[in-house]
Amino acid sequence: MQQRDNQNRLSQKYTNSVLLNGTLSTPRWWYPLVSVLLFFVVIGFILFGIQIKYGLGVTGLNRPVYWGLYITTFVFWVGISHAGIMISAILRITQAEWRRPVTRAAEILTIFSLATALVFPLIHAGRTWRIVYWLIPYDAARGIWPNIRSPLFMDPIAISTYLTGSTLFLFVALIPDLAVLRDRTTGFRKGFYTILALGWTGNPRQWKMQVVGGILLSALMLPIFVSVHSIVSWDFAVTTAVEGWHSTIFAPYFVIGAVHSGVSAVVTMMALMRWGWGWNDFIRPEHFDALARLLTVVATAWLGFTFLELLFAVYGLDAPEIALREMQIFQYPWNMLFLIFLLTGYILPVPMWLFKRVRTNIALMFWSSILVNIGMWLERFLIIVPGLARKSPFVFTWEAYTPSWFEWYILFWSFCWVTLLMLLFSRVFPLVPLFEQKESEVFSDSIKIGRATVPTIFREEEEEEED
Amino acid sequence: MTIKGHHKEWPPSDPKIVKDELFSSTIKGSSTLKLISKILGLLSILGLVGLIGKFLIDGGDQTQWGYVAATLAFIFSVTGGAPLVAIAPFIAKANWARPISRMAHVIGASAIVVNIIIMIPLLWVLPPLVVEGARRRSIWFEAPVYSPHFWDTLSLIMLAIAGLGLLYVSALPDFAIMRDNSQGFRKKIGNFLAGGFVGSTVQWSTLRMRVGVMSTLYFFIYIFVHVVISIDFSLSMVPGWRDAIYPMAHAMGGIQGGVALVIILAWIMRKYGKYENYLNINVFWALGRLMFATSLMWIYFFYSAFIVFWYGKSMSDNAWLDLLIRGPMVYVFILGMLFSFIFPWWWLIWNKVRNSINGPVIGAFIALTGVFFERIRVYVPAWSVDPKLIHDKWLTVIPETLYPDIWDILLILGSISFVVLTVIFISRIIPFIGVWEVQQFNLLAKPIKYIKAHGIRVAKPD
Amino acid sequence: MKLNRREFLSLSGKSAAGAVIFAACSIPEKELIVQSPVDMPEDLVRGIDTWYATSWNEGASGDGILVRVLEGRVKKIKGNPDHPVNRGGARSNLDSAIQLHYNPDRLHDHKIRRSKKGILSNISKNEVNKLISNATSKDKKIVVVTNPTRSTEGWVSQKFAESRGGRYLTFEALEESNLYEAIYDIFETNEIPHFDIANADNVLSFGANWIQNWISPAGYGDAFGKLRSGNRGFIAHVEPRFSLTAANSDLWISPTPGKEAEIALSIANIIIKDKLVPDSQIKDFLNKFPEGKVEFGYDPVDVQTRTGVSAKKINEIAYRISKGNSIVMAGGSTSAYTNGKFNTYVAFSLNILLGSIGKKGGVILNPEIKSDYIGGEAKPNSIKDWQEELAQWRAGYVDTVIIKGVDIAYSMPNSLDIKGALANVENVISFGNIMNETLDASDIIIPETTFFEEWGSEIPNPLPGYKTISLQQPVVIKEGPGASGAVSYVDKLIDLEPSIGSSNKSLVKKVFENEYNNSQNTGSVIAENENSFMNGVQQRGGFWNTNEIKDSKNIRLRNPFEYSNGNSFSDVDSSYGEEFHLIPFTNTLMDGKLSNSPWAQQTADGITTAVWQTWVEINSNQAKELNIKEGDIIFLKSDSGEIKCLAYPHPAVQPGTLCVPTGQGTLKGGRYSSDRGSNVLKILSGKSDEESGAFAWASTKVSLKRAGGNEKLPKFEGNVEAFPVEPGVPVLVVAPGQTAHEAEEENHHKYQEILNFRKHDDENNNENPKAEKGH
Amino acid sequence: MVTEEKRSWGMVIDTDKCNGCSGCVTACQVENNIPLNDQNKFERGRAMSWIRIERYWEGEFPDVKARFIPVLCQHCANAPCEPVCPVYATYHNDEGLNVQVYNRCVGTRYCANGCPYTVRFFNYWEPVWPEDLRNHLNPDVTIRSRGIMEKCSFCVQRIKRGSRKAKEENRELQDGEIKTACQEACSTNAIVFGDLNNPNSEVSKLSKSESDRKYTLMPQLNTDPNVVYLATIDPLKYKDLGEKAKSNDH
Repeated sequence: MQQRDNQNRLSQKYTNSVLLNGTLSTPRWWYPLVSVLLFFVVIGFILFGIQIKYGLGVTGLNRPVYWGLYITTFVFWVGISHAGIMISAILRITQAEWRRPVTRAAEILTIFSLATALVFPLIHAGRTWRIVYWLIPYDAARGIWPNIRSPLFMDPIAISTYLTGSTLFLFVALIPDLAVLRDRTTGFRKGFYTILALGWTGNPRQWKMQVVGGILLSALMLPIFVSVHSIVSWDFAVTTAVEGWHSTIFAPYFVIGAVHSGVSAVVTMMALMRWGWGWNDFIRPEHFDALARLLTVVATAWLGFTFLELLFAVYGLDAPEIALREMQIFQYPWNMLFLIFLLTGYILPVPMWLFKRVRTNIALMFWSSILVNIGMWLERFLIIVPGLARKSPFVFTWEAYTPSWFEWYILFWSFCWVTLLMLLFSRVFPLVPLFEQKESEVFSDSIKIGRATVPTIFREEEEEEED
Repeated sequence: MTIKGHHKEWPPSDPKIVKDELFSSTIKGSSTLKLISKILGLLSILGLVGLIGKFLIDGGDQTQWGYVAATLAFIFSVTGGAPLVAIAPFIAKANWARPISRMAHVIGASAIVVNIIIMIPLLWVLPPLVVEGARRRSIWFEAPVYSPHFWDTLSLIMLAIAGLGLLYVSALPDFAIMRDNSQGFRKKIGNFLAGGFVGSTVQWSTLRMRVGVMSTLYFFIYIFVHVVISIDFSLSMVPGWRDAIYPMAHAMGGIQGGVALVIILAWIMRKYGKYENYLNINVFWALGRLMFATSLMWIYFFYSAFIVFWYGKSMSDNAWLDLLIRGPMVYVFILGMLFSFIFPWWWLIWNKVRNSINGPVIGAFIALTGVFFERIRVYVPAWSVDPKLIHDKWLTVIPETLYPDIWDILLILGSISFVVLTVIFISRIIPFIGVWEVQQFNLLAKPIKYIKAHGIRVAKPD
Repeated sequence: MKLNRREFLSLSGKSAAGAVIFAACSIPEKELIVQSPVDMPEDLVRGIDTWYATSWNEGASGDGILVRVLEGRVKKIKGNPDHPVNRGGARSNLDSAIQLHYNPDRLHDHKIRRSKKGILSNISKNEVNKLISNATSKDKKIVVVTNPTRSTEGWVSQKFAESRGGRYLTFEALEESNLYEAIYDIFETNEIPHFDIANADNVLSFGANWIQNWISPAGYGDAFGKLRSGNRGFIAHVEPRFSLTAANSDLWISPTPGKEAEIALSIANIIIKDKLVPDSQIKDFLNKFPEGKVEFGYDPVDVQTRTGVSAKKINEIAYRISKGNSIVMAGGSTSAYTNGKFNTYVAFSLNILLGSIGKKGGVILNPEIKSDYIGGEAKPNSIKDWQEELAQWRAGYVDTVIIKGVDIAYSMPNSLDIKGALANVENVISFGNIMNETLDASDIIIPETTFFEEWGSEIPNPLPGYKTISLQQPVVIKEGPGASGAVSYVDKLIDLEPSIGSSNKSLVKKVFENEYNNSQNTGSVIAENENSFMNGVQQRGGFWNTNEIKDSKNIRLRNPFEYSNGNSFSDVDSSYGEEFHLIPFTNTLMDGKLSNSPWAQQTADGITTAVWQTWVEINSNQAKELNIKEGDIIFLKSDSGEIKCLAYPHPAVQPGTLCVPTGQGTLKGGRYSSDRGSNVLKILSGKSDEESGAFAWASTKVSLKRAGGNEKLPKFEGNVEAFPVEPGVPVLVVAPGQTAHEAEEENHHKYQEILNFRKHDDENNNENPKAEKGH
Repeated sequence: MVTEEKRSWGMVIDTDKCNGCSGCVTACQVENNIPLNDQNKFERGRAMSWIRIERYWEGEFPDVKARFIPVLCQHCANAPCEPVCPVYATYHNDEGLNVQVYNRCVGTRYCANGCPYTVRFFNYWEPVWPEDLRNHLNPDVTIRSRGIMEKCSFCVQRIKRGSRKAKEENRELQDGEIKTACQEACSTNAIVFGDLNNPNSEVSKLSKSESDRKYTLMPQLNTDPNVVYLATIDPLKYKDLGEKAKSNDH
């Protein structure tokens, strides 16, 4: 098919046909992969059931290490969820052109990782079947309500708000593409898309509404975006009893870390999409390049916060705190974890990203982004567990913690779960927003300055540009 | 109050006109300007008197020096913060900031002398790490006892050098223009400073590279300065105060003030320097957003600390609240909260306000005062803590409110006016809107009409 | 004397009459219906609970206890504040005993082994009765074996043995007959004196782990509390092992095992040389010692060279105990060496030097109690007796052995080969609640009642300085639904020999009727007739009479060096190496009595906090040198066997010694005791003190072998060796007269010194040079 | 419950009298139906004991000392465990008790993290007793199911029984009339329990009197505990008697 039109832009036909190849047709690898994932996911649910039946004894938790892998993973997924808004909302407001093909994927990642994160408190709690008490005001007749002072109560509120917002956000951005699908499907699916497309015909007014809605939502999402991980961080920071938790830097530290891991996750996903569906024309090296630049800045800021956090941990000169850090940084096996965390979190990937050659190399970007998320998971683990293992000056109660295979599997399960959801989604909705793609094609142009041809972008003049 | 219509105001496309217009401000100087300068000069001298007086009277008693420290913190952080307004867009290859980047750099270089002067007596008063045979908690753990004095001074000097360097590097082409287009001492200066810049392709690319390096360097130094000074000059003087986000909040306050300064200066240049075409609505709009964003960031950092202390309720947490919130400076705290967050936030949240010339300026003035209050709110109580308590696990005795004496007031006025004076002085030499910046701006951005919409076509060179 | 020490008893004491001490009244209607959704369920308590006063013969040396009974079930035990021996003092093992009563492995049926090779099988009561009466007919040679006790039970056992012309022996695992010997030799009495710790100023104990489990720990615990309150007394303890007493003493001396006497004599040496006590006392003390032996032979400096114990410490003790009322006690391991009697005697003789016999806050001699229907003695038969006895068994001279209250098969060292002996006895009849090795080795097993179900009377040991008889009364039914259906040992013997009496209950009643007749309206219960007297006794948990005390104080001295026989043991150097001194000790499981009680099993050992296992304590530095980590599997080999245990290194073990707790490792037991840990009693070498024939159970040498494996040692402590991270946190230590605040200040400074943030010397005027190091 | 005057139950523990016999521990197990701690629980660090004896080492052989301190729920007036519970399962009642309402607990274990004294315990498994052993369960105390937190309740059931009895006999509750299980079991009387609001009670005399051995655990956390400790006395604190005396820092 002819790809480029006379102005050397990707033809819209081509765009449609390629970007819908995951939706209107099915890649060869789709069914096998999905069924394998499904298998693992089901096992995960069975194990969860077993844990509910027999109690949390199946984990490696003890006293005083009452929080372990589950909470770590919870924080991890909440962190990942910061990808979506970072990419779509912030970059939208700051008018970063390169965001366009990535937005949808990022938003989906947000939603599914959030949904997964919300599951973990259930898995973590001792009496899951009563968890509803925790979330919903119950027993109103007896005047008992959930405790609003508890960060654990703020968490679900913040997260569910975030989830709602992101879903709306996704949907608004989905409508034009739904219309496209509606026009290209028949039968049941057509009906399905017709309902979802809300009668989108693409007239100027609808477009205006869609754009305004998007921008408004982005503005609204930003405070939530910040609040979510801040509140999660306060789960720990407000606790005076646990060494290493009661630090004022936690909120921004967690948020920046979340962005670090979230955006890396997006990179990972972009690479997979490019490989999986062969969207080489749409997910292009320059996108990875831009993301890598962003990541370099974010990661450096994050490193700064890490440094401050450690600095002030020691600053206090409390004996238990010192003991804690000694264990965390110098004692086996924690020192190994800490080393890996530093290496994968910053020392390995960031210097790589300084080179354009790396930034534009999809495979390298893929692996480096994976590294980052290993590091970020370890970061959470190293914040949560050692503090508990070295809790308070009661040396007598200091314990060790080794997660049971049970916990490890649930961690693995969460990854399968998210991936599965993404794949299912990809079967129904396009992972790359077609209209954004087309718009960017229209807006971009190039002019001659002196001898050089410089790519340009048209900006409607209600915005100023920052990149 | 917005200005209707598009492209009424756009830099003239002819480089020559641009050059003349921009250089005109360095030559012509009204009588009022002279008068103002005289007054400022007088005030500056009084400020020096104030500092000396303070030193002679309270030289022995550190608890009296809160306001001096606050002044230093205020001046170095806001002036130091200004260049970041130019640096961030530069890194992000944003075009809009080009007209104001020069001003930002100038402000960055304007407070060097004041900082050093105030620093000298403060170093004298600042207690060493070891007093009464025991060493207080600090980030210098087992380092020599005068590490704070050494490193904080060094960091300030580094900041000064970096600021000057940044200004010089980014002003190089304009010096060249100055050399080529003026007579008398300006020619000499230009000749001396331009260092044989003729605008060859190589020189341009090295220039861009240099600016980039200097900018990054400046940013890191700026952060470093804030970390060491905020900790050594306030945090580590309060027993039990342990606040990891504080240096960042401190820096954020500085940037907030920096943005404010740039807005104010831009506004003055536009109004009295007649630069409507260069500093047009887009610039103020963008700066307004920045102003808004920085205010939000500041409150976020503040709150992250506040909630942890308020919820923690441990002895040291309560001590923090007692000392810095509901304590001796409670009213200043309220003012600070109003001026650095609530007012700017509620004011700049409106697009109408941001998208105007005067709106952002008012916001800027408010925020600037806010930053000043914030510095007083923190530094004065921190310095008034009884040195005998420094070895306690947490602060047990909350000091009384300390009111500024005449010397403090003199110093504050004097130092600020001296900074302004310096700015005016620099304005006699360098154009406050970079000529080459504007020319490049013109090259890259063109207002065009696309289908029905007004817009700008921006080129994105790598 | 102040009987009702605790107010709530005085409250109830006024109201209550009859056997019930507590009787909650009916619950007001309105409180029953009060329901607050935000309160704990415990806010509504219903039901009527009653507290019975009784005592536990085997487990608690006649301490008075109160048993809480609700809905006919035993719920809780606490010390009887009314009782003069323990004055409300309790021990963890009291509560644990409840689980012996309600143990899921409790025996409910008689069992029989038809032939020596055969297996045990259930059998009906009547059948077994016939067999027993045959086995115990007049013509049979019979031996009765129980735990040492002075009670109706003991009396009946004795009478029964006599009626058959048989013998009555008692056995105790870690026996202390040397203690009795020494006491007898000095004070000419079989009664252990009452150590008036409560009123003493200084207590010096040799090997006697009185704070944890030496003869009357509950009572001593109460006394300990009194000693430590008000004008705080000083406690010094001399024992190689770091027992709870050592841990709680203000000064602990750890001599090489067997050298205790040296310490004692060198203390005497100092006191005499520095004339710290009146000459008369010195004269008393010295008159039988060989000329100049003490004065010149035991200079602390020489002793330091001989025993490695700091002369400073010996000095400190000597000076302290020679002021005010001081008590010197000895027992436990001190009395259990081949020179145990010598050690014990010397230690006790210090009391004479200090003149603390018979005075308040000193050593108060107890009256010898003659009471009909109460027999047996507290002193167990020595190992010499047992060797002879078992020889008879092996030779088949004994037809029937009746065993009650002691698991001899478990607790005798391999060297005695008890099982072999039992195999050669025709009928072994055992009473017991739960399977144990002895029951397993016997031919007829009779499910025995627990002390909750049975009557009994006992003379506590030691007495509180005057006559006391504790009462044991049934608090739950033994027949009927939910009851054990167990058989009373005494009643059984009475069935077999009706001439002894009519029933256990009647015998016990008789004991107190006698008291009623002899007391002439003095003592703890004053009543107009026998019935109300008995009621009173049941209410108070016994009868005691402060008037019946020992008046005469006859001290009979002799030259202790006659006892110091060739003690091969203590001369061995304790340098590191293959050879270690093995020091067994009892803790919450006692000698295995409580190993079937989960509560006893899970009660953390005071020092190691280890549970559910057999561990070996080894000095942590030595362990480092030998590269032994906690939980390493260790095999201890002695001349009479080998056991496996898990290593627990800690800083307070004397290098060259190993300490292993008793109680685990029973081969046949309930679900909670079998297949766990190992039985250290088995590998004790059969050495004995030639002087007294006492079992020298602390004189075993073992070699240590690492099996290479490592198991997790179950313990309550976390995975970090608990040295405080910060001085004074969480346990704040003050010097006498120092306030907590001052101590905290000092600790804060000390901590800064640790951080190098403060000069290590006191004057803090100028800057800290240490803080500037490296620059 | 209906209470006449507001009481504030408190405890004074004299560490100088505590000899680490762990009688209190067992007594608490028995009184409060605490699940049996089998070997596995210890191996995995999940053993429950509402009151525990902590043993700390000082120095090296032969100048080694062991210090004991009983630790139980401090019933802090300013309890860090309370605000963090999302369901108000733990809260402060009007008698100064920090109570745990089992029915409401969902087992987030957040309170346990909030508690600096690590005296809160989580039921990792469903508690089980062999049929025979169920006989000795205390009917006054709930049996906690799996998945919820539990901790020392100052023997609230005894408090209720005691105050009810006093009410029936129409008299004031006498000081020392109500005894917690641990106090009862402590033969050395290191533990004193009573009403801190009653100026004449032994406990308030001990805790208020400037006998000045009194201290609280982790004062820096400002939890304002209702359990006050009296410091251990060491008559030889400043005496160096050993050939190699060591300080406790390492």
